Amino acid sequence: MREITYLEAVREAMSQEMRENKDVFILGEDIGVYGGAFGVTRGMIEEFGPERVRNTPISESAIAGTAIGAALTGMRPILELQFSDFITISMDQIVNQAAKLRYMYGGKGKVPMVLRTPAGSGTGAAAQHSQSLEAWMTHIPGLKVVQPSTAYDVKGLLKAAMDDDNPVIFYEHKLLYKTKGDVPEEQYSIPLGKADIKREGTDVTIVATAIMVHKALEAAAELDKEGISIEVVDPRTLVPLDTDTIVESVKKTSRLVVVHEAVKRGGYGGEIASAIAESDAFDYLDAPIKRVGGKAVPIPYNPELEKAAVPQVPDIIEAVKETLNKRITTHA
Amino acid sequence: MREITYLEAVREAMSQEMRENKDVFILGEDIGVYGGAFGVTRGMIEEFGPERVRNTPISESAIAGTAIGAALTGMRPILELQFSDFITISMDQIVNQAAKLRYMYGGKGKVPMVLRTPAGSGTGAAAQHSQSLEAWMTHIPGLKVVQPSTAYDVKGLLKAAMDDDNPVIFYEHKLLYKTKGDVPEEQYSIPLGKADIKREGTDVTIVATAIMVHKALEAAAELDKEGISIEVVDPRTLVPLDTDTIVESVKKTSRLVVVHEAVKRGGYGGEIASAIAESDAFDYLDAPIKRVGGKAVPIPYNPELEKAAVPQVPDIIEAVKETLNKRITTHA
Amino acid sequence: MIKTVKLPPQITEEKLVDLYKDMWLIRYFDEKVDEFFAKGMIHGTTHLCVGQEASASGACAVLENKDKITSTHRGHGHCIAKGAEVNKMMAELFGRTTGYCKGKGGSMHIADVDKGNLGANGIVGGGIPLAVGAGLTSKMKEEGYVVLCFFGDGASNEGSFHEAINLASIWDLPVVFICENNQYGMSGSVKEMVNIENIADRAAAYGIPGKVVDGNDIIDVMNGVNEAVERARNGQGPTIIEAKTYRWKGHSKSDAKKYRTREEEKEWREKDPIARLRKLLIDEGILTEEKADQLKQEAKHEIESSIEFAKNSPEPSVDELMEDIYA
Amino acid sequence: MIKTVKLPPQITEEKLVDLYKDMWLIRYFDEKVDEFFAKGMIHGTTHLCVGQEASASGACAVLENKDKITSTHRGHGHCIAKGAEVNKMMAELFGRTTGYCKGKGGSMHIADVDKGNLGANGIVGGGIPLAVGAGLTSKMKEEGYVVLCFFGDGASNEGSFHEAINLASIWDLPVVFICENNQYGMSGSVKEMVNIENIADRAAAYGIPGKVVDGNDIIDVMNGVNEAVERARNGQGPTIIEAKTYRWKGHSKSDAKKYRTREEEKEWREKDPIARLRKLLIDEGILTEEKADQLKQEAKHEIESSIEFAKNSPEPSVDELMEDIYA
Ligand SMILES: Cc1ncc(C[n+]2csc(CCOP(=O)(O)OP(=O)(O)O)c2C)c(N)n1
Ligand SMILES: Cc1ncc(C[n+]2csc(CCOP(=O)(O)OP(=O)(O)O)c2C)c(N)n1
Ligand SMILES: [Mg+2]
Ligand SMILES: [Mg+2]
Repeated sequence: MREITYLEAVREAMSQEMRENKDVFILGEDIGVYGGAFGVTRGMIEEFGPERVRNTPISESAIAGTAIGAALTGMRPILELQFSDFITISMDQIVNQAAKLRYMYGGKGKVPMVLRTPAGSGTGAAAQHSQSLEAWMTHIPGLKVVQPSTAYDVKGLLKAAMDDDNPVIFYEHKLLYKTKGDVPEEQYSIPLGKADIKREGTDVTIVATAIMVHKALEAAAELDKEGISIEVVDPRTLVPLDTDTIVESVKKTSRLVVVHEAVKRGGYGGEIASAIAESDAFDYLDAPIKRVGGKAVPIPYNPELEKAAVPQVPDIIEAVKETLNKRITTHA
Repeated sequence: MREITYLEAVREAMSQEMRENKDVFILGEDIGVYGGAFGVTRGMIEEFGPERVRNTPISESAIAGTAIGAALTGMRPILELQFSDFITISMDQIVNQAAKLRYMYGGKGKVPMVLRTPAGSGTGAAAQHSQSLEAWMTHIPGLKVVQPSTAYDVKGLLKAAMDDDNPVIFYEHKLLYKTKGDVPEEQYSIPLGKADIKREGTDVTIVATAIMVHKALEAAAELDKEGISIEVVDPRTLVPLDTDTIVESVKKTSRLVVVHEAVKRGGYGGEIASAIAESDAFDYLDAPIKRVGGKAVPIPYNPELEKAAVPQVPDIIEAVKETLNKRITTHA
Repeated sequence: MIKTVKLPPQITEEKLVDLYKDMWLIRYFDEKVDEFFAKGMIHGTTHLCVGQEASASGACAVLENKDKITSTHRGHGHCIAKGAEVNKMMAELFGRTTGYCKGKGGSMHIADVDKGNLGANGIVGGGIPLAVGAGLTSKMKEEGYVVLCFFGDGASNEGSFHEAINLASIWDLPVVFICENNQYGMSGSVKEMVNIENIADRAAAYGIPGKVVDGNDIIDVMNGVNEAVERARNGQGPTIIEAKTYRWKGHSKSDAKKYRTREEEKEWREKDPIARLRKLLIDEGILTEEKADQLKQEAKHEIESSIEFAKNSPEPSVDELMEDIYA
Repeated sequence: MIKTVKLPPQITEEKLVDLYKDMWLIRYFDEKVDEFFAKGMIHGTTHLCVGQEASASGACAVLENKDKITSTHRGHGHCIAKGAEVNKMMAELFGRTTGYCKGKGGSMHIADVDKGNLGANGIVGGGIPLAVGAGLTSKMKEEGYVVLCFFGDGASNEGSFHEAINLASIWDLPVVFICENNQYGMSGSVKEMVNIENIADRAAAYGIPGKVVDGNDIIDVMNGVNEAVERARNGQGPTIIEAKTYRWKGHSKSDAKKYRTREEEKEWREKDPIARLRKLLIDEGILTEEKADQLKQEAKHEIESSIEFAKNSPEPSVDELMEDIYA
């Protein structure tokens, strides 16, 4: 199959959809001739024109509200938020409007929009441009939250997000933009709420999101050398969360490590870990569930500090080993 | 001791501090002659004048930023955010500025401010005025997060928050404003990061926050009739979290139920549950940790629906019983 | 034909008579709601627009059916003016399944998306960007409708006001921004909270027209808004209209009104917008005193029967809690 | 004494000479940073103000030591103009412990709170409310200082701009809002993103003075800002100053500059603010060509030695990661 990058997969998913459906358009800062801060929309204004690839002023609240208002009245906007950290400025529109309008209106109206935004650290952009704030969105009824890790997943999940009649927050990881993968040329859809087993294994389940899927796979390859067999589950969508797939995996492996880049404290790892602990997988657990997440620190500028702030392969390996060394002891 | 309401305790804590320290002032919407949406600042402008009890325009981003800028330059502002739902508009200032400035500046500057805000449902104000969004704040390094449940705690915790040199988000619960308790007249401080055991017990630990402390106590009283002894732990501050006290309690009871009003999905209950599961209390657990939280729905207007959206006493009782009926079975 | 005042061409004498009755509908609706809140018969909170009927009615009067509005927390008047059924509104306030939002939204969230009422909003300034989005749809789909965006003087200090109007101005969107300046936010007076005389002057920041109208004179409101709607419909972009008016009641259910004087209230009550239209209609010979009283009575009865409707409607069952979240 | 131009009274000939050198410091600093980024020797991203030196230098020149500034993502010039040490700035860009932020902040977060530089900001418009807060402190503590708040044309479309200036205007705070209108945001031109000619005209929305100055003429900048600073210091409240200028380089490290023409760039390069001051100083007989060249060389050497300083400074140890979060 043809290989393209994660970034190209985003662009292709949007372009194909825009060719099919004239209600779909993009708006955002510098998405026109500049092609967006990361180049995702490069070439799109040339194909679709400035009416459908709308360069906006720097006003994240208005952009979000405009997208929502347009969605409510029959368009299907895609909003590119330049950095996911800036959702802080769109927050009222996303959380108090997009997520709630339909419910507050007693089931009338709908808000079919996708907010795409690059998240994560690793580019040296420091504390205000490097956050992973997806947990905020998972807490808000009315939103769906997607976090793809591969080019293949990006294309299929973005299609599903664009087809969805609800507001979908779609997190792209900056460091994944250049990663490549096999991606079909035609449109295809990956249902929201379906996890993917990125590697099968029998000893420990790692649930990892976004870039941590790749770090987990690296860790798994290392551990394999020591005869430890890791299963890597990528939830792909945080809301809805495919607990079933995780539960099945844990029933098989009896051990669970949850990894995300976001700050561990108050991160979505707590949700995943607790949901599994509350499920019938609990009885199969041979060790406490372990979370690996970012340290409780703003992302620093210096590259070595920056790396130290978020989980790296050795941290995952260590967590797996700790989990393996720990057995549940009951004093019951 | 003298009894006053939770609301009066907030006001007294502020007033006493403002008499002591001229750098302390309040700003917010309608906090002047109106006395604030809930009447918390009533009478204060008469005592302290409009320079120190500053009525602001309806502009939550500017108010927050102004408080932060003032704090950074030597004042100690208290910001009253009229409803905690409006933090969505202050979000950039709180999260990208207040929480991070000191770190980004390499440890220079400090932001001694308290953002006080009423949270929670139960007033029929519907989806945009009833949320419990404290989990967002707990996820942000650089902030402290306080959630008092009693008049006594309010006064002491607010004193500690005002004395703290960091931005503190102080959640007041609307339905608690009128509750009364014994409160010393003089100033006193309850350290941030110190949980309080609101009821001692031996069978199950309930960790509950804000209004859920009271519902947990009601549930405990009910359960007591059936001979079930409940320990109710009130963390009081979410960040820093006093894990030690919870761990000790769980070591004693071997069972843990975590209760908050906020939506369960992505709520801070996941953090508490996971932190305890990761601690050495894990080995003492006789049943999986159970969370009780709000349903994943915007808060509806109709009073019966509104109640059904958040945990009530029977839900807590049920969770306790489930926990008691469940034993850890190891197949190891 | 009316002689003493100029009117937008589409406003007939019959329409004026209807408006007279609609203003009474608005007033009686809110008077009743006030009463029920005071008695604790309705849950939650509410914001009444008694005294402000002319800005709601006048602004919506010049719209076509296909045009849309966005409203605010103080939205009952806008709803009625845009043609909402008072039964469904009252039922909503009573939290019943027959309400506009099936009891899930309440006073601050009444919407009728299909009929072009894109909803009240509990967030001050929250609806302004939504209106811009609806305007964008109109433009992109060439639907020819105009969006009338209501907001208060207080809302004009929110960032959303600035961002959204800037966006509408550069894209020439068919949106009319109508600021109902009732002199106060909750308690903050516009004199204290804004350093200029007219909110409409903020239009200068966006290179669009800004116009002040007498918000207690429905005729002035209609003319001002109509001109703006025409501009918008012709693709000439947005306008800010400021309707100077006053709310007779407190901000919401509990308000000691310490921030203003009883004299000021009295002055404004003398500018009653309904009495003003009544006088015009009678002076012009369009209505007799009797006919005017009769319309007023009809309005009163409609509101009373809406209360019956609401009271007799079923409460939602708890099973409905988790419905209507996702489409 | 200078004859051909009017100057703020506190600006001496010596000060002008210093400013000439400072503008070179700014330019060389950013030229070097550009080079290092191109070579991959510095991490992250950066925003250069080459071509905009006069607005930074001119605005800060009229300040007293106790006055404060807030800066932006494009902040190196503001820092230097407010008296920062280039060694510590360069060290910060190299991520070293000797940098202003111990390597934790980088280009977008350089601050020197004690000396009155309240910090650059990675959030467009994010610093504007902070400046208002600092102005409030000055007023409440009667400290007599003025806050100079830098932001870009693009930032003037953010809600924070509107909310913050409104607040400053009603409280008469001692803040001077200085918009460096370099014609573009990242790629969005002010012509497309704003429907008016001058950002300064937005002052009308707040009832405060708004003034346009030639941002490439340090004298014009100084006079305009000085007047505003005097007003602020006298308790007469805030002013918006718009300095029209141009950034010579791309927005940040990677920018194909497709949104503007090479001709336009050339036109603006001809308005080089440094050359302009140089000409004035030489015409006025304050500097000779030789002395001017010598100052330029000195600036260059200072930047070069700052690079040595930075390179020889230690990297932070990972142990420092968790320090400096809480006070
Ligand atoms: C973002 C936000 N801030 C504050 C409030 C609380 N609040 C509700 S109405 C109101 C006053 C609004 O004033 P204005 O815009 O003039 O409208 P009016 O009430 O006068 O009709 C306030 C402060 C809110 N609902 N939303
Ligand atoms: C809130 C926010 N939105 C977007 C960005 C990305 N961004 C950084 S600089 C910039 C352009 C800013 O334009 P302007 O204010 O004119 O300043 P200039 O870069 O021209 O100096 C943009 C869009 C950001 N950093 N913050
Ligand atoms: Mg008002
Ligand atoms: Mg610019």
